[in-house]
Amino acid sequence: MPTFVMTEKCDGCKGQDKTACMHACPNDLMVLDKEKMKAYNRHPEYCWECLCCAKACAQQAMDLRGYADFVPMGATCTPLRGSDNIMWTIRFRNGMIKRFKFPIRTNEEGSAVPDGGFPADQDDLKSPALFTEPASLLLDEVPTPKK
Amino acid sequence: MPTFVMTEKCDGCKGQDKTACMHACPNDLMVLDKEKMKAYNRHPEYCWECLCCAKACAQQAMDLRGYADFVPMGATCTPLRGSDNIMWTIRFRNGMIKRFKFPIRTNEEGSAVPDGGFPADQDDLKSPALFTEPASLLLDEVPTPKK
Amino acid sequence: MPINVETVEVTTDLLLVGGGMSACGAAVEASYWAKKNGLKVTLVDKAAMDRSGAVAMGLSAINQYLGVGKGKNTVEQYVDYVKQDMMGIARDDLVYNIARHVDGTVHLFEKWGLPIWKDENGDYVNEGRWQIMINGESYKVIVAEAAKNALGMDNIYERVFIIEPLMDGDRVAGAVGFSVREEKFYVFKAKAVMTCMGGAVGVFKPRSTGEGLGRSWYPPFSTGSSAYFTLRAGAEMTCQEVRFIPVRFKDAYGPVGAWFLLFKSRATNAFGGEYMVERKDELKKWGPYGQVKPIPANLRNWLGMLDESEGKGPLYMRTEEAIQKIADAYKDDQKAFKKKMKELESEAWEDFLDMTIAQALLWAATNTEPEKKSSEICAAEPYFIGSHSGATGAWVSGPEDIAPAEYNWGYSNMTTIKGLFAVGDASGASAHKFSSGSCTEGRIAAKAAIRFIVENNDQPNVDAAKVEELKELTFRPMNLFEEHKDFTTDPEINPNYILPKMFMFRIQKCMDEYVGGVSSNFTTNESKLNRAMELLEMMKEDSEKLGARNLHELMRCWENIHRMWQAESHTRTIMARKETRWPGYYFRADYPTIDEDNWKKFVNIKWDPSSNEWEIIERPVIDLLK
Amino acid sequence: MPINVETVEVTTDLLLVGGGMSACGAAVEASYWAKKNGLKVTLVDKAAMDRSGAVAMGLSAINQYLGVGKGKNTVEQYVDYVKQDMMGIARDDLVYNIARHVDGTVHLFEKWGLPIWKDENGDYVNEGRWQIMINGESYKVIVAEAAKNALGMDNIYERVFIIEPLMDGDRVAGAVGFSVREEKFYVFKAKAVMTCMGGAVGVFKPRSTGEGLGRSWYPPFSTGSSAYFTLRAGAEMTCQEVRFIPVRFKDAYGPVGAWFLLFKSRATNAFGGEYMVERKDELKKWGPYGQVKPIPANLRNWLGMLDESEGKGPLYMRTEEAIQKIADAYKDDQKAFKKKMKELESEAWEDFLDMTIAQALLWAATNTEPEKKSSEICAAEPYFIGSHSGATGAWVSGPEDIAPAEYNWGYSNMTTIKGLFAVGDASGASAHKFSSGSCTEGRIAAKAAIRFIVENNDQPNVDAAKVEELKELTFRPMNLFEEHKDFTTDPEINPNYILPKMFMFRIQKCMDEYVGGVSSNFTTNESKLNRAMELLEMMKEDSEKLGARNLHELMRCWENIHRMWQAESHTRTIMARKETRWPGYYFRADYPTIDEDNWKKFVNIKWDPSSNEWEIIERPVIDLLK
Ligand SMILES: Cc1cc2c(cc1C)N(S(=O)(=O)O)[C@@H]1C(=O)NC(=O)N=C1N2C[C@H](O)[C@H](O)[C@H](O)COP(=O)(O)OP(=O)(O)OC[C@H]1O[C@@H](n2cnc3c(N)ncnc32)[C@H](O)[C@@H]1O
Ligand SMILES: Cc1cc2c(cc1C)N(S(=O)(=O)O)[C@@H]1C(=O)NC(=O)N=C1N2C[C@H](O)[C@H](O)[C@H](O)COP(=O)(O)OP(=O)(O)OC[C@H]1O[C@@H](n2cnc3c(N)ncnc32)[C@H](O)[C@@H]1O
Ligand SMILES: Nc1ncnc2c1ncn2[C@@H]1O[C@H](COP(=O)(O)O)[C@@H](O)[C@H]1O
Ligand SMILES: Nc1ncnc2c1ncn2[C@@H]1O[C@H](COP(=O)(O)O)[C@@H](O)[C@H]1O
Ligand SMILES: Nc1ncnc2c1ncn2[C@@H]1O[C@H](COP(=O)(O)O)[C@@H](O)[C@H]1O
Ligand code: SF4
Ligand code: SF4
Ligand code: SF4
Ligand code: SF4
Ligand code: NA
Repeated sequence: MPTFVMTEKCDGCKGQDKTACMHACPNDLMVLDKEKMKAYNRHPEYCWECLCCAKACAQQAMDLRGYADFVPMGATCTPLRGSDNIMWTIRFRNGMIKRFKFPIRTNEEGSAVPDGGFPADQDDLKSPALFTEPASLLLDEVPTPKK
Repeated sequence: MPTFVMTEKCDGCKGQDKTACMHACPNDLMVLDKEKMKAYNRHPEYCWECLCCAKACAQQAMDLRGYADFVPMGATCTPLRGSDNIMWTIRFRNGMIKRFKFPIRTNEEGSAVPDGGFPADQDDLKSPALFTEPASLLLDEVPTPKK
Repeated sequence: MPINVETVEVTTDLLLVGGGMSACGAAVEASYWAKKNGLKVTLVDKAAMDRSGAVAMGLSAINQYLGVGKGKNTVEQYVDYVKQDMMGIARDDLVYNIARHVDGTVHLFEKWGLPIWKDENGDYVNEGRWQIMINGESYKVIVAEAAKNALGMDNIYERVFIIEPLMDGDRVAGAVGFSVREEKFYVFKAKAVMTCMGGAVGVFKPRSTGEGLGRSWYPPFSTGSSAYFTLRAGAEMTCQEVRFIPVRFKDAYGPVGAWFLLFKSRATNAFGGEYMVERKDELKKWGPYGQVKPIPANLRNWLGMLDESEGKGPLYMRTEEAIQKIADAYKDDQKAFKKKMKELESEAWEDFLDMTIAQALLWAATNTEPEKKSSEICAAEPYFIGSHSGATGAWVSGPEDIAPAEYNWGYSNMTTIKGLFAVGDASGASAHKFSSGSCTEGRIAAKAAIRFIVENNDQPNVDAAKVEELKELTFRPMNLFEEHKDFTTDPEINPNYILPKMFMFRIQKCMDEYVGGVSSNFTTNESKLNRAMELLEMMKEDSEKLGARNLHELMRCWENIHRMWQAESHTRTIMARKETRWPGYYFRADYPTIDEDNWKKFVNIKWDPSSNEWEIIERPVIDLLK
Repeated sequence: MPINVETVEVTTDLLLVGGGMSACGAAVEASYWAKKNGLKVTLVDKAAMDRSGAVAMGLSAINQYLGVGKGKNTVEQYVDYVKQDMMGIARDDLVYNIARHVDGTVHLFEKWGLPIWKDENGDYVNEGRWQIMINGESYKVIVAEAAKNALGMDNIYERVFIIEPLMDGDRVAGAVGFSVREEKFYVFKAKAVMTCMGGAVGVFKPRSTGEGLGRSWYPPFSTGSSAYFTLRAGAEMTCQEVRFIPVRFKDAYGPVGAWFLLFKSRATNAFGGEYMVERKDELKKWGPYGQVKPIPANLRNWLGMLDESEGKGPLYMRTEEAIQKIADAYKDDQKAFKKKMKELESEAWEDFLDMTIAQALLWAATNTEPEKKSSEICAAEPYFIGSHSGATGAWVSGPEDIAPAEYNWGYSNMTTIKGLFAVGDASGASAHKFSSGSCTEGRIAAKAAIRFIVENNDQPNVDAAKVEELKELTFRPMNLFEEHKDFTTDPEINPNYILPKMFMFRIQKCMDEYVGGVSSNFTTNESKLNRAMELLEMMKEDSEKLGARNLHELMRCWENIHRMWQAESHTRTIMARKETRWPGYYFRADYPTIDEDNWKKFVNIKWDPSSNEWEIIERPVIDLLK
């Protein structure tokens, strides 16, 4: 199936109004059970297995178990997402383990500048040039069709 | 969907150990919620819409609403099963009503005699004749292949 | 075992497993002979007998009635009909045996209280040549009543789900199961056991996959227990490839028999064409069977499917045309016409209200009045049922006085396992027995089983350790669930077990896609079958991780294990038969034609409990009537 | 209204509805121009922007990058590629406009922190001619960061689900929606509104119908809100018949791009045959489009589907062969070979881990090492997405400097409704924009929208009574549920309302069976389409009886109403186009060939809010580059 929450590891994000997993899920599936202070995936059948929730959980309290209606049991695929890379641990059904590490960004979180440092000095609302253009195109002007 | 129980009408078969609907369901779907003393269909997706439950309910507390995933809403098909006939009230989606009445048995409940009154005097375990035969066949002997 | 389960032991002589049409026939017959011989008969059913099995809702026709005693048909004619309808693959001895007794059973039904339609002369009203009309809402209630009256309620265990056979070497010794109402493990010890647990539905993905999942033609509570039980005993199975796919009213699966036979309706495609007429030539490809009348059920399917594949669907049952045509005879008398129309309308509705209420509701929900508007029909998903126009089931001995040596090893309807009998959907190669024939077959086998007991009257040995092991196995899903449920915050998503509903979907998806279900247009080939086997292998391993939250769900777990075994024996057998013999049921794209020279034979299969290996066994088709 | 709902009013200048790739581009661009002109920009998303929309999981490639500034391709070449790939039906002006700007957007991505693969010369690594490789796990996080930094969080409303547009006569005036976290009704009033709510998934029945329902290639949270929003405003829609069916790794829907383009893998059938080679002749039937390179996506599908229909499946991606072939170049140096194999293995896994984790898990769960064993591929179910190789979306104005008069009514990407813009999946006839092109289109439209506001700078009128009516409508499912829930003992089975999951299944079953989904082999005809319309009509009536137990389920209700409208406009448009132009996407059995003479044109459709009537409008395809 989809993602699940390990009872012992989840601390309900210490009762914050918005837990990390709830915040992340693009499909609004994660819910905090306020009585138990534990999160759960409210509708496995709508889960995309995108792991946005699991990647966001600081407690590593979430993991994935493939859709029960077609994925054989016993494999895992666990992310550990850091500030500039992500590490994956893949366990095969037969027990084999593989690990992979990939970069995820080249700069510090939060530091994306909208104009990307390109000169943003466009002024003409009617011209086809966007605000970073033509510089960001690495051209002198915005192309128009050659007929 | 499948059958449902009307909250107000169900009396939980007065708390008997086996309610009529539970007793009847060939798929073990009807359950009595003992706290509320009300029955419910525990798994609509396995319901065959055979109405064995509804026909058995003395309170007329059950009815049918077609499988929600392909039956348009608003129609009903309600049985009233008596000792020798059954009456059906069919309401169309457009409001039209039709009623039908059919016989269900020709004798009194409980009165089925295994040998059906045919002479049951067979004695030979090795012969092909069953215990009511050949009389019940309306023949003088059990047929064998003509080659 | 963490959960606290009591063991209940029941010792008997003949154990009837199941309480449907065939079991009721067996109960009635066995009671008579048991009494004569001082033996005990016990019946166990997972549901309550008056409403258990395929006839729970009722039926509107009895599909096997010959009228031999009334001079209407001969037994030989029926055998010929069945043999042709099954594309040449049937056991003449078995079909004959049922057919020669069936009328008597129907006459009993009438005595028991079943209303059978009569014409002005007091004769039964025929639907078709072999079918008669009934007011069958209480059909099962009535038949079960006779069975209960014969057996006595003390000998009946309801709501006990049977899992496995108990064995004593090569002889059956009983069966184990559990109550779905109390935490009780049942151990039935018997000298002979009869499998009457019906067919298998839900092995293939149904067309409706939401809430309407439960709306199959054959009931969702036919879950392959018969096949599992006989396979696990080590019995040889036959015709495991001969699934049944009925054409049915679309979505609610209303049967077509009354429409085709009684009302004589045509079926046409979206362009008004009649596939049974336009595709006549196609029939030539399918050996002698394409030339018989009635055209075999699978070939009728096939012609319609060809239309569908070419995008000529929907197919329609032309109900309005059929009704109008019948009423036309009265058109000069307004009053008679109106009366006839009312009568026909009532008959049309009763047909469904008696056996497929959902279809009646669907008419109402779509504002469909059958006398005014056609309804769509289409091929259902594949079912396993030895009693209708499919033939899956155990390979059983034929009757001494008819069966040739190859088909006869002692007692009628005994499987290849000593003391283990199979009837109704549970016995193979004897299609077209239906409700009446199944009940009749139960009677035949019951008499043979009593004889077997009389002639083998020792109580088989049951290994106590084995029983303990089976008990452990039976409740494993509940224990597994208890052990692991708290690991995750939602018991539905837990890597340590799989709940039965998703396990069922897993079987269904595999079968649908690789073994020729709806979404693969009923087509398969060796590569697909091999892939199915790989997936089934993993499923079998994972079935040990089934989890159950309660007794009801425990039943669902076991039902799906049963389905899985039916799936496997089906897949293996389709693989072994290297031809396409039943287009309309399935098509092997790698062997797309019928091959009378090499494959006019049975392809049987057997699982060996000691080696855990499967074996394919070819058996001859012997024509007894030619 | 029994439940107590607060109304929150937000007045702004430009409202961006959605927070995905196109909305983020729009946010970045609009912020710049808005600041210059003293205007306010507000964005509303049903999820949280860093992980919302189709790129939530990440991507492993950017599929539109031309490298014009680096002299690699011309914009004209891209337009030609797209036009051919779409079987001649595309808007050159729109495709051109996106293509001329897209490189700049990709360069911004790199500056924002996105790791793009580089070769030894520091050049981007191409996957195919137009595609470049990225380490894209955080692609959306990074792009959303730039958008948030541009807009400021004060101008962003997350977890607000938008339902309907607000109108002032023929001009859009805002949008209404509700919070899925608190009982709040949102009324956004704006001078211009941009629809960026992505595509539609779940309109057709998916191949997996159990728990794996959520495992679609495109996300299950793309629910047709864009199409609904523009339709309900009365905007003209285009290419509503041009659904997209991608070929994907079977079951987990892993994309094939990296395998076909980067690894240069072959696809073969169960018999080892290569359908792209063996079926070359079939391409001749499909006009000039069968002869171009690359062969159009739908025709690639079609050739594979023909194999499947003939029972030659499964189809396999020959991963092991492809990897071995690449590594072979290193085979004389054991160490280099090993290193290359490790590298290829890591690339293969990253491809899925970056965008389809479920596929990586499926490999592990089936013990599949891609360098050792092939994986099955198959056609997915139909999706509605204007940004990949499908073209559904709103009919929008082209750029002033390129578009001919027929395609130009003012502002770039403005729909036929004043002030209403559409981008990304929401705009039609401009396929192959993908993530980068969608973001770029957002930027283009944002600039145009600001200009529109500057030139039409009055706040449209919003009728307070209409707002109240919409509020009532919005929460009706919750009120209906509250009112009736106690009538039955189980809130899931109640005749007074329908819960959204079953309603979704109802849409999917109808579309699957009648409008050419998986189980009807992507084939339809007029009779089937008519039946679909009848069923959709009843669905529309029944949608007024949707019930919701909570705010989350209320969102599900509305998502399905949105899907239903996408279903209807699709069905109507397929009906109107009387030819088969995109075999592999759908096949009209009653018009089985392409008809260049009569149907090389757009078949647009429009719903009129005042008359509640639908209208089909034919529009010319104008070639700008020849
Ligand atoms: C569902 C259905 C069935 C039919 C029809 C329409 C419809 C809608 N049609 S028409 O389409 O042609 O219209 C036919 C018709 O009109 N006329 C006719 O004669 N027969 C028809 N059938 C076929 C007959 O019903 C069928 O041939 C017989 O019922 C077969 O009898 P049998 O083989 O005994 O099976 P069963 O289903 O009746 O009984 C099974 C029993 O086993 C129990 N059971 C199952 N698993 C068990 C387990 N693990 N443990 C304990 N008990 C466990 C069940 O509870 C039940 O008691
Ligand atoms: C899922 C997926 C997508 C792609 C791919 C693989 C996979 C597995 N592939 S490959 O297959 O080729 O491999 C591509 C690839 O590698 N490279 C590439 O460039 N693009 C690929 N896509 C396509 C792009 O992702 C796609 O073109 C763009 O994302 C389209 O952008 P846009 O049109 O903006 O849609 P969106 O999904 O990003 O955003 C939608 C937003 O709307 C919100 N929303 C939706 N409904 C709403 C409502 N009612 N109210 C409020 N908000 C509401 C969403 O939350 C979201 O913010
Ligand atoms: N078109 C047909 N021709 C001959 N027999 C049929 C036809 N349709 C149904 N039957 C028979 O009618 C009975 C009921 O059929 P069904 O409703 O299909 O289960 C069975 O005996 C079928 O074999
Ligand atoms: N125990 C049995 N199981 C299955 N078939 C048997 C059995 N005994 C006899 N037969 C049948 O009799 C034929 C000859 O069997 P045998 O004499 O055992 O070689 C076989 O082809 C079977 O059809
Ligand atoms: N066989 C192919 N030939 C040409 N282009 C392809 C092929 N397969 C995929 N693509 C392109 O590669 C990109 C990713 O494809 P996909 O993974 O199918 O979404 C898209 O731009 C596709 O059009
Ligand atoms: S993010 Fe992790 S710790 Fe926080 S509520 Fe979710 S599962 Fe629990
Ligand atoms: S895996 Fe994705 S869709 Fe599933 S719960 Fe987590 S965030 Fe939501
Ligand atoms: S039979 Fe009727 S009254 Fe009795 S428990 Fe069932 S629904 Fe309630
Ligand atoms: S309709 Fe039939 S299957 Fe459904 S709950 Fe009632 S008795 Fe059970
Ligand atoms: Na198909």
